[in-house]
Amino acid sequence: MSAVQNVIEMSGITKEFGTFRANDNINLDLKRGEIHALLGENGAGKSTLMNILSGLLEPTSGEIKVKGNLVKITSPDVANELGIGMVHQHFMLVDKFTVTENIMLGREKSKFGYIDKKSAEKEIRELSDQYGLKVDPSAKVENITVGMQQRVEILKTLYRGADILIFDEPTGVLTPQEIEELMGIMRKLTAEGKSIILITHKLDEIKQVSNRCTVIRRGKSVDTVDVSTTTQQELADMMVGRSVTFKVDKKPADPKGTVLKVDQLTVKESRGYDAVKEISFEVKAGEILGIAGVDGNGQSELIQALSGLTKSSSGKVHLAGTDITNKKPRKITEAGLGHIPEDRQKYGLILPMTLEENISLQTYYQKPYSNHGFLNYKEIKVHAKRLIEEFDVRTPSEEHTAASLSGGNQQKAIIAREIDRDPSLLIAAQPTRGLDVGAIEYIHKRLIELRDNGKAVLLMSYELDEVMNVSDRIAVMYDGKIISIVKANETNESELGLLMAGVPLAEAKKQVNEDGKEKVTVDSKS
Amino acid sequence: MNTIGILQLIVSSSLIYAAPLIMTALGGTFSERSGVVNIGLEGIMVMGAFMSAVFNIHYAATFGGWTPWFGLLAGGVIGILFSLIHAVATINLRADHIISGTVINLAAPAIGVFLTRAMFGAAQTGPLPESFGRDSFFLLDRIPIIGPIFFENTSGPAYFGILVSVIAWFVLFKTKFGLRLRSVGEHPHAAETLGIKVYAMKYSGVLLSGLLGGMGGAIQAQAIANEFGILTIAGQGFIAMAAMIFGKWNPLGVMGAAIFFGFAQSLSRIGVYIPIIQDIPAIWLLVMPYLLTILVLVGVIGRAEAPARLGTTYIKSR
Amino acid sequence: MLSIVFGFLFGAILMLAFGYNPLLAYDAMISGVFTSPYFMGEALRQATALTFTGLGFALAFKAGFFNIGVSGQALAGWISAIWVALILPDLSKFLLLPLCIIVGMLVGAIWAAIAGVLRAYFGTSEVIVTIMLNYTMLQLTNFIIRDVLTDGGNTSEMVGENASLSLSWLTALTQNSRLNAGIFIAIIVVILYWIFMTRTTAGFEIRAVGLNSHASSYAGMSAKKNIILSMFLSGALAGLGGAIHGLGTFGNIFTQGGLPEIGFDGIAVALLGLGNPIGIFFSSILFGVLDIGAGFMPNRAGVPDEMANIVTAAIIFFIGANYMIRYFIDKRAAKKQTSSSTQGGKV
Amino acid sequence: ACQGENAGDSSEGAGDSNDTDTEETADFKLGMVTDEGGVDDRSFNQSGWEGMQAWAEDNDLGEDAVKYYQSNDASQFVSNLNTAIQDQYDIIYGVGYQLAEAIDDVAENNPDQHFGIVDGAVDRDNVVSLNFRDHEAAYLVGVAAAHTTESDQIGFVGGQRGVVIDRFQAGFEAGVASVNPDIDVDVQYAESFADAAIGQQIAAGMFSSGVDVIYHASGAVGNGVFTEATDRMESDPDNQLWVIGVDRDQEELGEWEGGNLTLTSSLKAVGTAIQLASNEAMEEGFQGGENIVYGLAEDGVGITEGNMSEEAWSAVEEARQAILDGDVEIPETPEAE
Ligand SMILES: Nc1ncnc2c1ncn2[C@@H]1O[C@H](COP(=O)(O)OP(=O)(O)OP(=O)(O)O)[C@@H](O)[C@H]1O
Ligand SMILES: Nc1ncnc2c1ncn2[C@@H]1O[C@H](COP(=O)(O)OP(=O)(O)OP(=O)(O)O)[C@@H](O)[C@H]1O
Ligand SMILES: [Mg+2]
Ligand SMILES: [Mg+2]
Repeated sequence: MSAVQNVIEMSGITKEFGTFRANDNINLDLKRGEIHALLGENGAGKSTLMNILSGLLEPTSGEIKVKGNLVKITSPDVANELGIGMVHQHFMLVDKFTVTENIMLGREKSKFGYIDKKSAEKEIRELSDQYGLKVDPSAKVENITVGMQQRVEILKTLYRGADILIFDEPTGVLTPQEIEELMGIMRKLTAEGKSIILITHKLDEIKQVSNRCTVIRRGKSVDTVDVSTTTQQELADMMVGRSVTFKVDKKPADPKGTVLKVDQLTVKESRGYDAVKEISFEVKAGEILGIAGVDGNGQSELIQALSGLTKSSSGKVHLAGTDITNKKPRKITEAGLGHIPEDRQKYGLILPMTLEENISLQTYYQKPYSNHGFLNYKEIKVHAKRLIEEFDVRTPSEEHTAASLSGGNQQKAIIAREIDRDPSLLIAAQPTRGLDVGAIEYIHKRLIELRDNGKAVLLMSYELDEVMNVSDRIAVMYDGKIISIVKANETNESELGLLMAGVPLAEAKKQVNEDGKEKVTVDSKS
Repeated sequence: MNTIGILQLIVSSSLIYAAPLIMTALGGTFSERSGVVNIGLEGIMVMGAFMSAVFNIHYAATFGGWTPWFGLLAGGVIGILFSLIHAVATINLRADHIISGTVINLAAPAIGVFLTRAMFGAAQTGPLPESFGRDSFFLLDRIPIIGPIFFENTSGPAYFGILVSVIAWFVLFKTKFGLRLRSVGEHPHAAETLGIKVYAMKYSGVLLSGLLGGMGGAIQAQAIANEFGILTIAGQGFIAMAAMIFGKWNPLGVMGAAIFFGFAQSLSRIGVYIPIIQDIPAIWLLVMPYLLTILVLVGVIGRAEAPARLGTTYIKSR
Repeated sequence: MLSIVFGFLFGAILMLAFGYNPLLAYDAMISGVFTSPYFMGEALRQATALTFTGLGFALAFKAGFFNIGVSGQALAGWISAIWVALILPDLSKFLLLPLCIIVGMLVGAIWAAIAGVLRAYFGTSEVIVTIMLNYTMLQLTNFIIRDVLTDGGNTSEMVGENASLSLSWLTALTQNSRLNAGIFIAIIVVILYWIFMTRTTAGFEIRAVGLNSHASSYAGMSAKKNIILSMFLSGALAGLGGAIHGLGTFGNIFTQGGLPEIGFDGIAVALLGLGNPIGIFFSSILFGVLDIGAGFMPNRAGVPDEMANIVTAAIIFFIGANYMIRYFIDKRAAKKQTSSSTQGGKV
Repeated sequence: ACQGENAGDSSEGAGDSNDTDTEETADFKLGMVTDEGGVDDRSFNQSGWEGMQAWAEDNDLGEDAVKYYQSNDASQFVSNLNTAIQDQYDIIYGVGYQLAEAIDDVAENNPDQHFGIVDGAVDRDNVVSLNFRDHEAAYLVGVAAAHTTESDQIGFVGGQRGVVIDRFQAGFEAGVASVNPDIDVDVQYAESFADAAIGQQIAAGMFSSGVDVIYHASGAVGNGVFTEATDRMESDPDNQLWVIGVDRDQEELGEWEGGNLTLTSSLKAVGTAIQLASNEAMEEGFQGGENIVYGLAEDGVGITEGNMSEEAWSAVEEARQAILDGDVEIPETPEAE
């Protein structure tokens, strides 16, 4: 056995769902102590491949060797025994359970069936200290931040003694700080001899931490490359199969009159404390205002209040001249609001309904889609067909259910619906979450197009890149307040990062300048 | 009647009514905690009542005073068999839980009476030779005041139900099995990724509901009706379901809710002996248990939180 | 359809197991109903009431609610329709009959709406509330019959001709069965229900709220309004069924020991019809035939009439478990496919 | 008309062995439609059916001469009656007051068919009504109860309030009062004929308040009354409690370890009434339009000796004689409170 040993060797893996081939003769190997990135468009088959490795799916054909031995991974239990643990794209946590319960589930410490919570908690604390994974073992999962939920997921695999970890899009829901932290954790894990497969759509993350990268396109492996010698552009091109542009092309903004005016708005969170505290800001026609901030600083509540899904406790909101404070969602929509909701499956779509019904979800009661309370399916269909065509929503037909669409296409359908209503203000909350670069590119283009047509856009995203590239101005939220509003072209990532951490603007500028100097010196030395 | 007498009466007559409900509602709790709605409890009770009656009649000579307790087991066993139908239908065959439960409710009385006719030549079994009777708890009944109120000449099955509630609570919240069962009702996918056998857990939940529901029916037959007939189970399964929701799927809460139903029923029956209450017009007393339940639910308890994935079919990804 | 065949097959196997002759039993049932206009009329009459309660349950079910209270709501419709008819016996038929039906419908609707309101404003489980309201209505009805409609009696007077739903030609056609104008109301309501649910914005909203209440409120629909509305309409249908059952089948009301069967059978009918109004109508007829036909089994085939209920249960079971049937069909189709494709490969 | 060859199968119980074809022999035939509960309910319907079977045997008519139709729900009464009409019977009996309206209705449409209603009244030329002086039997058990109670507190548990149960209550109260007007009769209604748990709760309340004899007229609810009494007796055998059964001899329900606590049962001989009326109809022609009331005199109602003391029994005998002699007037409705 050589020093650099393959802990995983997957060869010729094929997985068919009915007649559809999600994985087609894929090969992948993972070396000990390596971080191996897996890159591919939405639906390329990455999760499928990893689900096979973690025992959730059985391959139609192909071989898997773990640490040199040919194995059949028939269940998650078997994967566990082999030391394979997976952090899933959609968290696999039981909301109503505590952190400890979630971690020990399936591997409970017990005497005669009676759970020994104390010793489990102790072990979790030790693990969490060892890897710097801060969690509160007795908190309920529904009450902790997304970042902590992720750490719980990682602890789950470590608790089971996994030394091969699979991360499926782990950063999609994290703040920059949390991402930074996660990268550190991953390095620490590999330093301890663990091996990691990382699925991500973010090329900079791949560059940052991984050693090698395997690119998958339409279920087939394209190539495995050494990350240090490959540029981001090359990776992206390989993935999509054509050349992609990253820079968002946009003219300078030409803001006109005020469209949205928020005045001293306060919103209580469902458990009763103020999540948004006396916020005031404006969005003008022809500009994109970005809202940056770490998850949980009141952004969601702000948007819920603006769109009428929750009530504010004080303050005023005006949209295009009408007072929409605490009005019902429909009134607000009619006053000119378009809204791409943060959680597309919970709020944006009625999954079991057809695409055409979903596309008219906001307008079904208006002419020509209905008349005196009767729906006009002819018009609804014509309209849906037009939008599907125009926004390139990939679906066999408008009569298929929204559930049958992939996430990216679901999002496109929502965007089509909201933009087509020609709203004077579009709120886009995390519009590209979990989408591949191609889809992201498209959505950004549409947002800017909207702006250029003289509409106002409010873009909320935890993705700093996105906020910086797409917005004209950026409002940074911290602890329920807007700590500062800066021009996008006059700021940088570090400054925003500090603002998001609650450092006031003047202070942040000062720090950034000092840091910059330091960095320059460090760089020049190396 | 003196105060202690009234109190003892209220307690014991509440427990009479509550005993079958407690067991059945606990059964429902296990099933729903595993994510399977079980509106078939009524039917399961019918089968439990039927089986225990048959057992009682056939084996009274063999087991003497212990017959009802073995009959309880027999009711539980048939309940398990019957709930197996529900389990197969909802878990493997992906049937809608409500449809399957309705099937059980439709089929059970028909089968019960069909078989009773076949075995006894009549639609009723006739009186059972051994019934549960009354129990006093050794020593506990000597405690002043509390003793006579709670532990003297009281319903054995009800205390059995209370004991089972405590065990059920312990099992559900303190053991490995309970944690796994609940995880399956909340997030079966997560459970599966952790190597938990989702189907097996769901089966356990449903079969436990059969066991306990069957026992509930057996209590109704052997402690109250003292026979089996089409009228032996007349809506108790539905009330038990209400108790389960009322008790928020927590065995102790469920037990409390069942006793509350017993209490409310009891007030309307024995209210005539209690000053003030006896002046309320009869119709109000009759509808009071139901209205009181609604009021308590609205005013005090509020929103009931069901297991997150209750009623949804889990499809293994393969 | 296949499920129905399987249901009957299952019943046949069970009968064989107990030494009965299933062919004789089914023959008794089918020919009992279908060779006599009278019993066909009776089967349709039974189907009439079930159509309403089935639609009532289905409507709430579509909106995401489990209205176990259709029984109580039907009873509410029944007692109030009869009550109105007895209070105003001299009103012309033109006014009285619609009035009775509308009042029955409204009372049923309000009774169900209580559960809707509590659900909307307090989040109270509609399952418990409707169960409790069922028993409340049962006691209330018996009380009204005894202490208001009669002087301590168990049976109210018969309603007058002006509140009767019977149509002489229909009665004559079916040799004096109690089939009445209710069947036409049922057909109309089936059509209206279909139009309402699939073609109106209100129906669209009810479906949307039932499928995803979050997205519905995002889209400007009021969850509260729709919860209450759907329970109201569900109760209205059940109440209508009760009113028509009362005026059409009985012409009076009597004290009862339990909730009317049409309620719980309505739930089964709704599940059998898979929530589709036309399906519900036909499954009501199937139920009607089974119900009436069952009466022939003990005498003509010596099979206890419980068998009919077992068959019904089996049919619903197979409909619920149609995944199994589909699975086997698919499997066979797949087998055929692979075998044919390998053949193709050889060529 | 087609009568199933196997019609005998449905007539379980007595005389089931004769399988020979007797289709043509029966020249007088009776049909019976049950009320909810079925023919084998060990009570009312069963008594009616057994009476019919006995009648067929007595008259050597073969088993095809009688047949029943079972109703599970009130809506089936009319269709069952019509099924019976198709099968051509000389008289079709409906058993139970619930069937009165249905018979009235069907009789109107079929003037040539003869009907009988048991425990109800239908005023038509082709209907005979058979009724019972339930209050006479109730009176007698009231006398028995009054002679048995030691606490001077007696309970009455009714099923659902209504004309029939009113007769029981009124007769019972009168019987008790005839012995000792100071005895307290605690009257409660379960408002159900089904839920035994309610019966048990009511009985628990009554016994706790000092009642030592309960008469029930409440169907399956009464099972709960018996259960409560036996439970109490078994845990405290020195404190003698009694229950009085209804409609048929309910002695078997009163068994407990130390004896039997069914004091007596009031009887209602539905079968006897049907036999008597049918014989009369066969011999003297149909009694259309009549309301024949069966009381103690006709053995239509009665009382079992049960476990009464001799003193009580002789008091009952005495009271019976007084009734037969027309010396006592028994009310049919309870006194208004
Ligand atoms: N259970 C399933 N049944 C049928 N098809 C499936 C199933 N799961 C996945 N697929 C198909 O397999 C393809 C690959 O899906 P997969 O989830 O592996 O994509 P992915 O590369 O992880 O995408 P993303 O980047 O969006 O996470 C999808 O396009 C989907 O059509
Ligand atoms: N159980 C299933 N049966 C059939 N198709 C499925 C199943 N599960 C998923 N799919 C298919 O998988 C596709 C994508 O599902 P998935 O949720 O993995 O999205 P995705 O690949 O992650 O897409 P995106 O990244 O755009 O969100 C859909 O087209 C859906 O039809
Ligand atoms: Mg994926
Ligand atoms: Mg995805």
